[in-house]
Order: sequence, then C-alpha cells, then structure tokens
Amino acid sequence: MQHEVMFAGFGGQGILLSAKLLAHAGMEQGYEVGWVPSYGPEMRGGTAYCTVVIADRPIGSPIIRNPKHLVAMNRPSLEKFAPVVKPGGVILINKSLISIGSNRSDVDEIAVSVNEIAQEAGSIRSANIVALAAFAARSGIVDLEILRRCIQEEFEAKPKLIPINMKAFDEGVKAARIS
Amino acid sequence: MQHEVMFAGFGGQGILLSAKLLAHAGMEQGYEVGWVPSYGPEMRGGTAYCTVVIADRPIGSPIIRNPKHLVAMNRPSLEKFAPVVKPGGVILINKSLISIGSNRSDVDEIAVSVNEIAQEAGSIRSANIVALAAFAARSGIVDLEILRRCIQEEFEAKPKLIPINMKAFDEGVKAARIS
Amino acid sequence: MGKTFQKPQALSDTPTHYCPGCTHGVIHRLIAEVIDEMGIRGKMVGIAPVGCAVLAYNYFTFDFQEAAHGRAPAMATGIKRVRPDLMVFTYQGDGDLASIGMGEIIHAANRGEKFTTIFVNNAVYGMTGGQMAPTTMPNQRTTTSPMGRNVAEVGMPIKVAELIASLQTPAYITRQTVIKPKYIVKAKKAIRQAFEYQLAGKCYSFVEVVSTCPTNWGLTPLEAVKWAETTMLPYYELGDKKVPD
Amino acid sequence: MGKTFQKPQALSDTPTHYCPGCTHGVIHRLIAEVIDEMGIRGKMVGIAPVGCAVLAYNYFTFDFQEAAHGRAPAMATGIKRVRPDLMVFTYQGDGDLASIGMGEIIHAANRGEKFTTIFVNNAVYGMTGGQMAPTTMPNQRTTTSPMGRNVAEVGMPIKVAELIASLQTPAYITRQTVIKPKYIVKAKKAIRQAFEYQLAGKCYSFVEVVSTCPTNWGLTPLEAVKWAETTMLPYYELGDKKVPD
Amino acid sequence: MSYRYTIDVDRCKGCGLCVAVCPKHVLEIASELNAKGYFPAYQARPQDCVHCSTCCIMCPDVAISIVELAEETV
Amino acid sequence: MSYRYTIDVDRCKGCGLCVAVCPKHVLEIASELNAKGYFPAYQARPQDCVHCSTCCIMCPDVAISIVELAEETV
Amino acid sequence: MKKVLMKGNEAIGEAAIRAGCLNYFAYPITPQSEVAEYLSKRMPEVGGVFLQGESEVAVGYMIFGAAACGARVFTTSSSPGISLMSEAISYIAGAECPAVFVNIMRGGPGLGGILPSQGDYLQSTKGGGHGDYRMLVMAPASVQEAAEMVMQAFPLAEKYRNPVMILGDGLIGQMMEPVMFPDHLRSEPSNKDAWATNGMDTRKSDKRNLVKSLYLDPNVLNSQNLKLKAKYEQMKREEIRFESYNTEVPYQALIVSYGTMSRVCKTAIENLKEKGIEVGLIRPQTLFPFPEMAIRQACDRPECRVVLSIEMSMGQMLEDVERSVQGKKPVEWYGKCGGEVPTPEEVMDVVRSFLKQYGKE
Amino acid sequence: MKKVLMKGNEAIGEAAIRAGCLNYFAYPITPQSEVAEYLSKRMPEVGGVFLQGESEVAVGYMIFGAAACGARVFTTSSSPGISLMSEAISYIAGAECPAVFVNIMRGGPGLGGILPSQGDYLQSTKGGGHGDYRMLVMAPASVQEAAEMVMQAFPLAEKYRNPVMILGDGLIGQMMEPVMFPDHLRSEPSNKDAWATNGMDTRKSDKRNLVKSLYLDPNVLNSQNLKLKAKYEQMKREEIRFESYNTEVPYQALIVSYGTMSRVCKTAIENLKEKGIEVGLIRPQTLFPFPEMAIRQACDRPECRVVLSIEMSMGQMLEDVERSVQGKKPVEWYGKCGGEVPTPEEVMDVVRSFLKQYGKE
Ligand SMILES: Cc1ncc(C[n+]2csc(CCOP(=O)(O)OP(=O)(O)O)c2C)c(N)n1
Ligand SMILES: Cc1ncc(C[n+]2csc(CCOP(=O)(O)OP(=O)(O)O)c2C)c(N)n1
Ligand code: SF4
Ligand code: SF4
Ligand code: SF4
Ligand code: SF4
Repeated sequence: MQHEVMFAGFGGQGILLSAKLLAHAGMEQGYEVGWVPSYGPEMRGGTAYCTVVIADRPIGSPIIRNPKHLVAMNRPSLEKFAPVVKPGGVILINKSLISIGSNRSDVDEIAVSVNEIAQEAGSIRSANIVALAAFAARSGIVDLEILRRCIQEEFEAKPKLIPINMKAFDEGVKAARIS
Repeated sequence: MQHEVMFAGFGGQGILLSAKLLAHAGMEQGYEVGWVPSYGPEMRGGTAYCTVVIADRPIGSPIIRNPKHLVAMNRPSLEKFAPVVKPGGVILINKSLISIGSNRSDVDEIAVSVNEIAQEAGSIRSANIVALAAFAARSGIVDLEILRRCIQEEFEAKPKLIPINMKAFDEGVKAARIS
Repeated sequence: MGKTFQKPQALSDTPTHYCPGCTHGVIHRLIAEVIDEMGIRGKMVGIAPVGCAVLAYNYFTFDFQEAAHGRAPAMATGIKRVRPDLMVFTYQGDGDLASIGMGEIIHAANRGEKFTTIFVNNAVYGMTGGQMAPTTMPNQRTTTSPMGRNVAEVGMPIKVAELIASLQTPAYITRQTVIKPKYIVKAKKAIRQAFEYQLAGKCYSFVEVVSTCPTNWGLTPLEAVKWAETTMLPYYELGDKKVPD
Repeated sequence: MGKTFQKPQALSDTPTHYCPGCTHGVIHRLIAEVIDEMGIRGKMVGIAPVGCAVLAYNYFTFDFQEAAHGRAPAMATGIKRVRPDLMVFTYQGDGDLASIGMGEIIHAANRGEKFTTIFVNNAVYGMTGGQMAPTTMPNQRTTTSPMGRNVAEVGMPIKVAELIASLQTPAYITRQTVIKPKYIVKAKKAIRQAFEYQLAGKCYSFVEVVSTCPTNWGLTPLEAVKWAETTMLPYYELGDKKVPD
Repeated sequence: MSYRYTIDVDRCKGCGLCVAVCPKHVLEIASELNAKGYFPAYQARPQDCVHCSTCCIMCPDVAISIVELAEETV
Repeated sequence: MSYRYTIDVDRCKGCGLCVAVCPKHVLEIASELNAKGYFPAYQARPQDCVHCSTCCIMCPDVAISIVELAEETV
Repeated sequence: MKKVLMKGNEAIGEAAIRAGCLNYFAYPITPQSEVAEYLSKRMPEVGGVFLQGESEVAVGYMIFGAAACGARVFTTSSSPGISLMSEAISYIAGAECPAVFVNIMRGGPGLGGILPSQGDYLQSTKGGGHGDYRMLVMAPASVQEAAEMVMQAFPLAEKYRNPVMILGDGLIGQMMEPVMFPDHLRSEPSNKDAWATNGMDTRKSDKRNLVKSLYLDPNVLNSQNLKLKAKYEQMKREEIRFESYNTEVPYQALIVSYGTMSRVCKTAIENLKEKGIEVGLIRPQTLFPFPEMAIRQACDRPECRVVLSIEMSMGQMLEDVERSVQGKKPVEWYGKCGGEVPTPEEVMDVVRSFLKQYGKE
Repeated sequence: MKKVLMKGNEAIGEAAIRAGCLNYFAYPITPQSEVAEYLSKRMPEVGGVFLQGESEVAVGYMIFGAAACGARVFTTSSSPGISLMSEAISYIAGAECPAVFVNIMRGGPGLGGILPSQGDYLQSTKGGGHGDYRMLVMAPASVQEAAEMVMQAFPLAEKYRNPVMILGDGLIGQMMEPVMFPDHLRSEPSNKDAWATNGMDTRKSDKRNLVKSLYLDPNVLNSQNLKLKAKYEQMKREEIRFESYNTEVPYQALIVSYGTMSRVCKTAIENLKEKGIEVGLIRPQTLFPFPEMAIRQACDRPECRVVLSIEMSMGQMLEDVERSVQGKKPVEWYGKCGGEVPTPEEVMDVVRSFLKQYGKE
C-alpha cells in the first residue's frame, strides 16, 4: 500500500507541521514515510504545499504529481490541486475559507469549518491540527491514537499549547465523523 | 639547420636582452626563431638563463636540454651548462668573472674579458652586448650587420646609449677575432 | 490644500513579492521617483543583488542586471568603466554588501567609481531565512545566532557607512531610514543627491538605508518599525558621513 | 659596554631569497626574536602569504601553513577557532591583504579573532614584478601604472591600519616601520605587544610595517629607505591607531 | 478642489503601516481577506481625510493613490 | 671585555644598509664578489667598532653577529 | 539507536557530530541553510565549533586552516557557493589535508534556481578547481544514506588526506525521512602528528610541520602530482561503490542514475516490470571513483539493447557512462535541469521510446 | 603587416586590440602578468579601458557587467585566478553574455608552481563553475596561433553569447616568437541592442533589457538549460578544430596532444620517422568541442596499435580520448605536470615502449 497526501494553503497556515505530524505517526506505526515540502525564497501570501508519502515498502520517487489525498486550507490550493487527486482519494476542504467544492464525483470530499472549530478550541493557530485530525479520521491511513501522541510530543516544549491542540484534535475528529 | 644558444648568468647581467637581440636578428634574416626565458618568482642573485632557437624550418620543441652553444656570463652558469653543450658548439666564457674553463675538448671555447671591454666601451652595463657580439662573430649563425642594426633599433628610445653599445659591439667582434 | 500621489513611471505595475510591511518597497519607490524627477530612465542600469531584492528588476521599468551575491559593485564598475555615460546603481542588502561583498564595496568606493549604491540594512539575511548578518545587533536572535549575537564571539555590528567614509578617496556617504514618513522624505533627498553627484561625474555615492524585516525579526510590521527605531537607530546614526568638497 | 647579537632560535639558518636591502628580512628577524623572548615557539603556527614572503616558512623553525593569496586571515580563523591555545600570526603583503584579501582581513578583525597580523606595506606587488597595489602612492610608477598612480582614476592609497581601526570591535592596531634602527626597535616592541594581547586572549592584533621594495621601486637599498621615509611616512603615519581598553 | 483616494485592495498586504501614520486616523484594516490572503486597509472615515498623502508615502506597496479631479466631475 | 664581530660573507647581499647606519663608519663594501655574486660588507676599521650592534639590528639578512669572548680566550 | 524523522539537512549536521566532527564553518545558502541553523544550536551543546564565515571563499580557507592543524572539520553549501570554494578545494587537495564538503545542489548555471538539480556532476568529479586533483564524491539517494555517507566521509578523507564531497540534490536536503545514526560509523579522528601544524608542543616534537602546496622545483611538483595520482588510482581500486537494481533478470535496457533521480528510476522500473518490460539500474554511490567496470559488464548482457544516462543535468554523467560502455552498446541521455524532478511516468516513456528506437530489426 | 618578435603575453594583449576589443580588466598573476603590464601602456594609447581589479573574483564580475552592457571585453589570468572566476563564468554563461577569458596555465593544484602546465584541461572543458554550461576552449601551440585565436575568440563569443576561453600554458605566454596580426581577423563588435543593458536611450527603444540567470520556475529554467545545451551541440557541429600531423602515412601509434606539448610530440615524430617508426598526431585546437570523430577515425587505421594521450597533466584529456576511441584501440597516457616540459627524447622512449607492449605477437 502507498498513500500520498498533499497539504496545501497559505504560508503561515501550519501546512508543513500538520504534514510532518502525519508522517511522524506513519513512521511510529512502522511504515516507510517521506515528507517533501515546497520550498522557495521568502514570498509571503503565496501557496505553500507539502506532500507526505506513507507506504509499506521502500518509497521510490518521493515526488508526487497525483496525490491520493488532498487537505486544502485555502481556495487557491483547492483550485490548483483538486483536479490532480487520484480517484477514490479524500479531499478535505477548509470550509471557513473555501466557499466552493472540488466538483469531483470520484473522490470522498469532506468540508470542515476548520478555523471556527480552532477558535472554539482556544486558538485559530490550531486550525492545522483540526484539519489534520479530520483528515486522519476520515482517511484512516494512520492510527488516531498514535497521531494524537505525536502531536503531544511535538508540543512538549510548549506545554500550555498541548490542551488547546488536543481539544482541536478531538474536535477535528468529531467533525469528520458528523460531516 | 637549427641552432640553439643558451645565454646564462646572474640576474641583472642582461642575459634576456642579448638573447632577444640574437633572436631578432635571426628573424630579420628570415629564419624561424624562438626565445625561451627561465622565469620564476623574484629571486635576486640567482642564475638566470634563456634559450634562443634559430632554424630554417618550423621549430618543434622550443625547450632545449642540450643547446648547441653556450654564452656563460658567470661561473655557476658555466659549471651548470658547459657539460650539456652539444659537441662542436661554441662556448663563450666571460673571463672577467670566470677563472676556469669548460674542460671540453669537443667544443670551440672562447674566453673574453667582457666586463673590462664593456668598461672601456663606456659602461659595464653593455657587457651583455660585448658577449653577444663576440659570440655572434665566432659562431657566425647570424649576419653581424643585421645584428648590429637590431641593437641600434633596440636602443632607439635611449639614443645616448647607442654609441656606447655600438662600441661595445665592435669591440666584442674584435675580441672574438683575436682570441 | 491636498496632495496627489501616484506610482512613478520608473516603477512597474507588478506587485512585489516582499512581505507585508517590508520597507524594501518604500526604497524601490523612492529610487523610481528620483529617476522620474531627473528624467534619466533611459540612461539607467540598475543592478539587483542576491537577496530578497533579487527580483527588484521586476519592479522597475529600465535596464537591469542581476549580480551574483555580493558582486554588484564589481559589475557596476565594469559598466561605468566602459560606459561612463550610463547611470548605474547597485541595490544591495547587508548580507550581500557587508558580508560576502565587503572587498568589492570597499575597493569600488576607494577607486571612486562613479556609480551609486543603495545599501539596505535590515540587520539580517532576509531571503535565506533570517541568518545573522554583519549588521545584526548585539544579542539579536537570528536563525544562526539562536542565543542572540554574542559580540565576544563574533564582534560588533559593522557600521558600513562609517567604514567606507573613513577611506581617503572623496565620496558622498550617508545613512538614512524609511521607517517613518518624515525619514522617508529625507531619504529621498539623499538618493537624489547621490544620483546628482553621479550624473555630474563627481564621485562615488553611497546611501545606507536602515530598513525592516518583520518576517525574520518575528515581529509585526508595526513592531518592526518600532524595533528599528529604538534598537537600530541609536547605533546606526542617521546623517551624512562624508560629502565631496 | 658593547652588545652581543645572534640569530634568534626561531629563525632558521637558511639564507633568504629576498633582494638585497629588502626589509622583509628585518621583519622576519623581529618576529623570531619576540617568539624567542616569549618562549612560545612550540605553540606557534605561522601563515605565509602569497607574495615575496611565500617562502617565509623556510626561514622560521616552527609550524607553518601556506595560505592562498589573500586568505591567510581565514586560515588563521580556522586554526584559532579549533585550537585557541595555539599562537597564530599571518604575515601578509599589501597586495595580499589590502587588495584580494580585503574582505577576509576586515571580517577577521571585526569578529575579533585572537590572532596577530603582520602587514608588510611596501606600496607595490613585489613577487609578481612590481604592479600597482592599493597602497601605491599617488603618481608612483609601477608596471601597471606606467604613468604613475592616477588618483582620479583609481583613488587614493588605502590606509589599512586606520581603516581597520575604525571598526567597533576592540583590537590592537598599530603602524610601524623598519627602515632605520630606531624604528626597528619600536617595531619590535609593537610586535611583542601584539603577541602579548593574543597570548592573553584579549583581542585581534594588527601590526602594519612600512617596508621597502628596492627592486620594484627601481632604487638602491639606501635610496629605497630614503624614499620610504620622505614619501611614505608622511602619508602612512606611524603609531598606535587603536588599543583595547 | 476634490480628490479621488483609492486603495488597490489586491496590492495591499495589510501591513497596517498606513493606519499607524495617518494623522487623522482615517484608515483601518478590513475583516475579509483579499485574493492574496491579506486583510487589506480601507478608509473607515473617508470624510476626515485631508489628502496629506502621508499614507501614500509610507505604503511599501504603492497601494494607495490620490488623484485630483477636474472640477466639473464633482 | 672583548667581542668577536663576524660578517657572514656568503649571507651578505651587499645592500649597504649597515654601512649607512654604523655610527662609527666602520663598515665598507668589499670590491670582490661573494659566491652569490654580491659585493659583501666588511669592517674596514675594526678598531673603531664599539659593538653597538646597530648594524646587526639593521641587517635584513642576519649576516652580522657579535659574540662575547670569555676573558681567558683573549 | 531509534529512528527519528529528520530533514536531510539536519540529519547531515547531526551525522557529522555523531561521526566525531565538532568543527563546522559555513555560509548560508538555499537549499541547505538548515544545516547551519541546526548546528548553530547543536555545536554549543556538544562543545563544538560553529562559525558563520563572511563568504564561501573565506569558509573554504577556514576549513583549510582548521584541517591543516589537525582538526576534523566540514562545511556545507550549494552550487554557487561551491564554485567559490573551488580554489580552496584545489589548495586543500594540493596540501593533502582531509576535509569534508557537502554540496546540496540547486539549479544552475549562475543564480539558476533553488530547486533540486544534479548540475554539478562535472564540477565535483572533474575538479572545479585548477590542477591535477580529484575529490572522492559520494551521492546519497535518501536521508538515511546521506547520514551514513557523511559519517563515512571523515575516515575516508583522513585515509587519503584529501577532500571528500557529499553530492546531494536539494530534495535530499529538504526532504524528511526516518533516519538512524549507526554507532559503528562513529570514528576517532586519526593521529595527524606526522604532518599537521598542531604546534610542536602538542606533539612533543621539535620537528616542525609544514602544510603547503607550493613546489617551485618542477621535478618535485611533478612527483607530488604523481603521488596524488597514485592516491586517486587507489581510490579507483578500493572505494568504488554502486547499487545494482533489477539486474538479476534479463533486462532490455540499462539505466545509470544516481541520487534522487535514481529513486524515480526505481519506481519506473517497478512499473515497467508490471508491464512486462525489464530494465536494469546501476546506481553509482561514488561518482568519483566511477563504477566503470560494473557498467561495462552490465551493458554487455546480450539482451541489453541500450544504456541510458538519466540525470537531473544536461548530459554530464553521460560522458562517464560513454567512457565506461566503450561503444559496446548505444548510450543515450535523458534528463531535466531546472528543479523539476522527472516523474516515473516520464522515465517510463523515455525507456519505451528508446527501446522502440533500438528494437531488434 | 610585418612580422614582429613578441612575447606570447604581449601578443595576446595586442591581438585583442587588433580584434577590436578595447576593454580589459585583470589581476596580476605569474606567468601572464605581462598582458596587464602591456595593456596598461597600450589601452590609453588606443583610447581603451585598462583596470586592475582588486581580485579575480571581482574581475570576473567586472567582465560580466561590461559584457552585459554590450561591450567587447576580456581578461587574462592563470590557474588559481581562474578558479576564483569560476562562479562568474557560470553566471556569464547562464546570462548568455559574450566574453573572452585567457588562462595561461601554471602548475597546480593549489599554489603549485609558476612553470608551464596543462593541469586545467578538465576545469576548462568540463566547467569549473556550477551548473550546465560549457565554454568554447581553444588551445594555441605557438605565439602566432595564440594571437589568431584571441582575434577569433571575440566573434565566436558573440556568435554564441557564451564565454570563450583561450587555454595556453606558461610557455606560450613567456616565449618570444615572430608574430603577425592578420587584418582579416579584425571584426566589428556585433549589435547587441536586442539583449544588452546598454540603456534604453542608447538603442532608442522603450523596451527595457534584462540580463539575469535566475529562473525560479523550474520549467523555464529547464528550457533555458535546453537552450544552452542546443548552443553547445551547435558548437560541436560547427566549431571543432584540429590539426592532423603525419597521418597520411600508415602509422603504428596515434598521439593526441595539444599546445606546447604537441610541438614536442612533432619533434619526436620527426625523429622517430628517421628511425623508421611512423607515428600520427591529432592536435586538438578546440578542446571543447573536442575532435572526437577525428580521433575515432584516425585510431581505426589498421596499422595503428595504440593511442597515446600525451599531456602536461595527469591524465585529464585522457578521458576525452578514451571516450572518442570507444575501445577500438588501447589508450595510454603519458605526461608530466610540474613545469618541466617533457623532451622529444622522453616522448620517443614512451612511444617505443608502448609499441613494444602492444607489438603484434
Ligand atoms: C555565492 C552565494 N552564497 C550564498 C547565497 C545565498 N543567499 C542568497 S540571499 C543571501 C543573503 C541575503 O541577505 P541580505 O543581503 O541581507 O538581503 P535581504 O534578503 O536581507 O534583503 C544569501 C546568503 C547565494 N545565492 N550565493
Ligand atoms: C589567486 C591568485 N591571484 C594572484 C596571484 C599572483 N600573485 C602572487 S604574489 C602577488 C602579489 C604580491 O604582492 P604583495 O602582497 O604586496 O607582497 P610582496 O610580494 O610585495 O611582498 C600576486 C598578485 C596568486 N598567486 N593567486
Ligand atoms: S524576508 Fe524580510 S527583507 Fe525579505 S521581503 Fe520579507 S520582510 Fe522583506
Ligand atoms: S621584490 Fe621587493 S619585496 Fe620582493 S624580495 Fe625583492 S625587494 Fe623584497
Ligand atoms: S501601507 Fe500599504 S500595504 Fe500596508 S496596509 Fe496600508 S495600503 Fe496596505
Ligand atoms: S646590512 Fe647585512 S646584507 Fe646588507 S651589507 Fe650589511 S651585512 Fe650585508
């Protein structure tokens, strides 16, 4: 098996971190993983994206043009990447910033008001965790418990952020269930 | 035909110039010529040397280990190069500074008190011209008239040096004849 | 009595890639305004550095060259020596000019090359992600001085304008800033002055501009402006360091 | 009451390749005498430049590295950072240090690297045959300024000691000469002082020595000494430019 | 005499520098994103604007312009 | 007390700097070349030498040395 | 030692420390600045040296100075920065000092771009600097391999007293993968008293050491160069490393590819296999010395119709492949250089079309 | 035009002026400082530009700046100096500007020596700088040829908008030979208004020009690199130059040699002929593009038993010779690198011993 997940949004939306957390969880689960960022000179406001590959055998090319799944945090990235997602994949849409859909009938589309949920959870900055949780719950490619632990680990240094992000995580999972 | 002449002495004895003048005369006479200096970082008091090749066909290797002739302006260079001169060549020895001979029976050795002659001619600095003239006269590899003209040309810029050097030249030629 | 304001002709319509509140944009505009006012757009050759301003050529509407990191002054020298009639300026950041390009700037200034340098001092390497620059302030944290610049280890920030002004060759050397409207007006005058000296073939001209890098300082644009004023200006004193007689 | 005099132990027996009357030899000896007196030969690492002193390592009896042209300060930095306990000096000519090596010397000085630089200013490129140096005097003829240095074209000679002294980082910066016995005595004191600061880990130390190049100046050794005194010393003023507090 | 004051919404990066320097406190930051994902500035109290162009001088992105209107167009 | 004053003929490059700085005008340049092709310096008037070592200090080639002789060797 | 998820650049920094190298000098440049950022934190923790030099030229000589006094030292940079170090690399090789250079390649020439590329193959294997020297060049294809090669590079540099280069592309530096730092690759710096200028007191000797590359006597310089040549010949005998992939089956085409590009080729090979097309791969892990023999033998297989040099450069490794194949089989090139890594699909099409072109008539 | 006796270095300077290049920037270095010394006198006489830069790094960019605004410009240096220019050369190639670089090679690596060498063959032909670029490299074997190649270099640089290098050894620079400057090689600088940043007024246009090498979009950078590659392929079709010597007779060995070394080989070939041994010579006059085909065909002659790459370097050109021969004949190397030019006698012995080794059994 091999899953490729594309995370995309504005710079500053925490794209790279949520992708890293997913890869980390995959690794803890014993899979081969790869995390490939888009990097470039400092240009704020552009679209940042990042691919995570999770597989049960060594990963050949880490460069993915047609990911299996997409987590779209803003409209430009949905418009840019939705068309290239493989049939049967999950597309998570950040409803808070995206009014449209993917108009793909061959994928499992899920829209979550990521920002609002994050706000309620305690901070808009945990929006990326909400999205990650919702995506993970829906796609089921990693064990949610392991993922939860990876997030805790990630914030070890800043303990006061842990409760907020745990809340964000759980709300994200819930959102995936209900929607 | 191909003649190779090695000029050698202390830096500052005008080695490079007399070599150049010989090459120039050769060229004016319609021969192929090459002038190859020894060059190195500034090191005063060392032995400087320079090879001139004069031939009637294109010159292959301009690097000569066994020259046909030698003009030795000081003792170290006589000691260093006399042994490698080809049999039948001319070895000119600056008697003013060199008390010994080449002890080669298979060459045409000629010893001239170059410095003293130059002094009389008007300046010790024209010693190289004396040596050149004597060598040219003895070896006969270039036309003396042409060589004389080349020397005049060389000093065009400093006209007052011309008479001195012409005198030096003539005395050098004379010295070759008598010795 | 109100004033009008519009984009100068020497500036293109392309929106810049600079971060919100980055004062590179202000400096670009001032240069363009001076060029418009002097009517020299057709003689101009700008030289972009390697730094956040590497794409500066996208924002101007006259000839441009793109230098290697730190070497803009050498390129400008090449141009002015073969085409003294052209108007040339280098636009350089503090990593570009004060670190890797130190030799080139000192020698160009000392030879009295007749071009103008606009030196953007934002106390950090912007483009590559906020590493320490020779101009980084004592104790300032950067991605390569995580504990803050330790002057005992790496020395004091370099006051480039003063350093260059200490050379013997006549030149126009000044330090300005663009963090507030009142300073911006002065900075524009200085740039005009520098270009005038060049046009007259008088001397080398150098305008250091204390600037901001909100992104790599980890501050909002407003905080950044404050920090520049309270931390940088006391060390990097504004004003002319040298004028040709 | 007479004095005795012998070759210091830090100096080898090898006769130098320097031209007659070239003061490189005096400077070598002074360094060696200071090292003997301080008893630090076993800690020394010298760095030879590319210039007439490229073979300096043949004349000293302690560890030596040979730098690339102008890069001795970077090499010294490499050594002192990994082995602060070693005593390190760079020996550099004016082409080496003031032309190609300007960036390295300024940054090493500004970082306050704890090594010593002996800077031999002879107003010309010696080894390569007398080309113009950044320190060449106005109107001085060299093989690349046949009409004399034209300051309108290539600027004024660089006063390196003053330039480096203008940096903010504490350092010991001085200019000396060795063209007469009385100066030689002073120069030796300065070199001693520089090495003492290094030994104490106090600061960067820099001793510029106004020197002669009879060969490329086209003068006899005695004329050269005169020329240095009458032409160079008025411009290159002797004395300490900066001392650490 | 009258002026047209414009903030090019899509050029604006919402840095807020203009807001800070406006002597009449005319400007504020909007609450919806522009195409580039920034919250742009706008004239909250246009009637107070004296067209001093201070904001224009400060704006790093040349997003603000003020043009004079010929009388009749008023 | 007495000293041995030596000029290493083959180290000397005949630059003449010592000759110029000697306060007692002891030194002169010889008229025959040394092995390296230089005219070396020598003490023309050794009796005038006060062993001030000025020449030693000036010599770029460390060609001059002065050693103190133990009494008995005199 | 447990697996950790790490960015290639950080893994490279950590690997050096694990290998026992506590001295790092560098100048920032994308896409490898994270090495410096990581080590600016880590070196102080382990009592090591971190210094940001003023330029790559200066850094090259800081490395030289430190290496010449016996320290284990390394630097990292990217393409233009390596060009600026080429004089220093030549000096270090000439003076026979051990040092490790990491080049995380970006697109060139000139300022080029900052995305992955393999455009510095010739520069690193044929000598960017002047004179008769070579570097031992290792090319990792994963973060794990990058870490291991960095750890192996130091003892190799010391074995040969010669610079060793790790040649990675931007992707190797930017990508995160699980990595383990094998303890057995930790190595003690070799004793350098015989030649290093570490101070006579340090080595309790009154014989001074001299590190230099100037030999004014042509015969001495010639023998010095012959000595260097002998070291490079020894590398060719002892250090060649490569991976063979899918070469146990009868393959119709042989791909030669390294680094990130080789991973794409592997995926392509797997996909072609499913379609019944067998393609072999030789992945050079050392670019100098180059696995000439392996390629010569591999291409000699009767079924093999064509050899493809697939690179993220415009036909640089191609020349070494041609040299290796010696005309036994046609050699073709495919590549891209600009930052976009060719996809497995592209590689599959390329293989198919060349197989068609060289189909049995 | 009459023959004059001139030092190679001075002839190079004069040739540039005769070719219509009045702009020169350089930094002194043995064995080519005479070019700068000569032009510091001559340029003012002809109203040209002479400037001694502060370093080779700076000079490289002075050349770039001047070339980018449309001036005909050149520089001269020697091995270490060229290493310091390698970043600039990569930029100039990337930005497609015409410029001429002369490298009067000395012994390396490092400081090496100052005597003649050919140790920079790989650096100049494979790219000392980073990225996918090449220089057109011409190698003169006499002062006359050096002068002619310099005069030809400028139009070639402008034809391809690419740096051209004249690769000579110290002997070419230091030797005096008779030289003539053929008037027909004088050429007018081409019109560069289409791309040069010479000021919009100058070209009476309001379209601005931009000289750059940065292409952040990987596809654009890739097509830029393909464009460069196409130029280098065109050079291979149109610019290859070589001399064949004694190839009309059936030769038992083929020597490939260039520059000063090739002259020694010619003398050796003449002497061997007298002894009844026939040896052919291919002398590449362009090192890039390299005369592959000529060598491949020449070595195919049935009598030819071995191909010898004879260089003043440690087997650098050898790699190109091997690539060209494609295994058709054994390829051997002989050379020296340190400053001493091998003698005809040495070459004769080498030829004899290899002929013995590859004698018909
Ligand atoms: C030779 C070389 N070294 C390093 C780099 C990487 N680099 C690009 S921009 C930059 C520093 C930019 O900082 P600065 O000059 O201060 O300009 P800013 O981005 O702050 O405006 C560096 C180190 C490069 N492109 N080339
Ligand atoms: C990179 C490089 N450029 C140029 C040279 C040639 N070179 C050798 S020494 C020298 C200048 C020496 O002059 P200076 O530093 O003043 O020392 P001096 O000989 O006068 O003592 C030059 C240019 C070189 N060896 N390497
Ligand atoms: S990184 Fe800094 S300097 Fe660069 S654009 Fe952003 S704010 Fe401006
Ligand atoms: S050339 Fe000048 S500096 Fe060099 S040794 Fe001679 S006198 Fe001294
Ligand atoms: S200053 Fe300009 S960019 Fe900033 S908020 Fe105001 S209008 Fe927008
Ligand atoms: S100073 Fe020294 S070298 Fe010069 S003449 Fe006197 S003894 Fe000889």
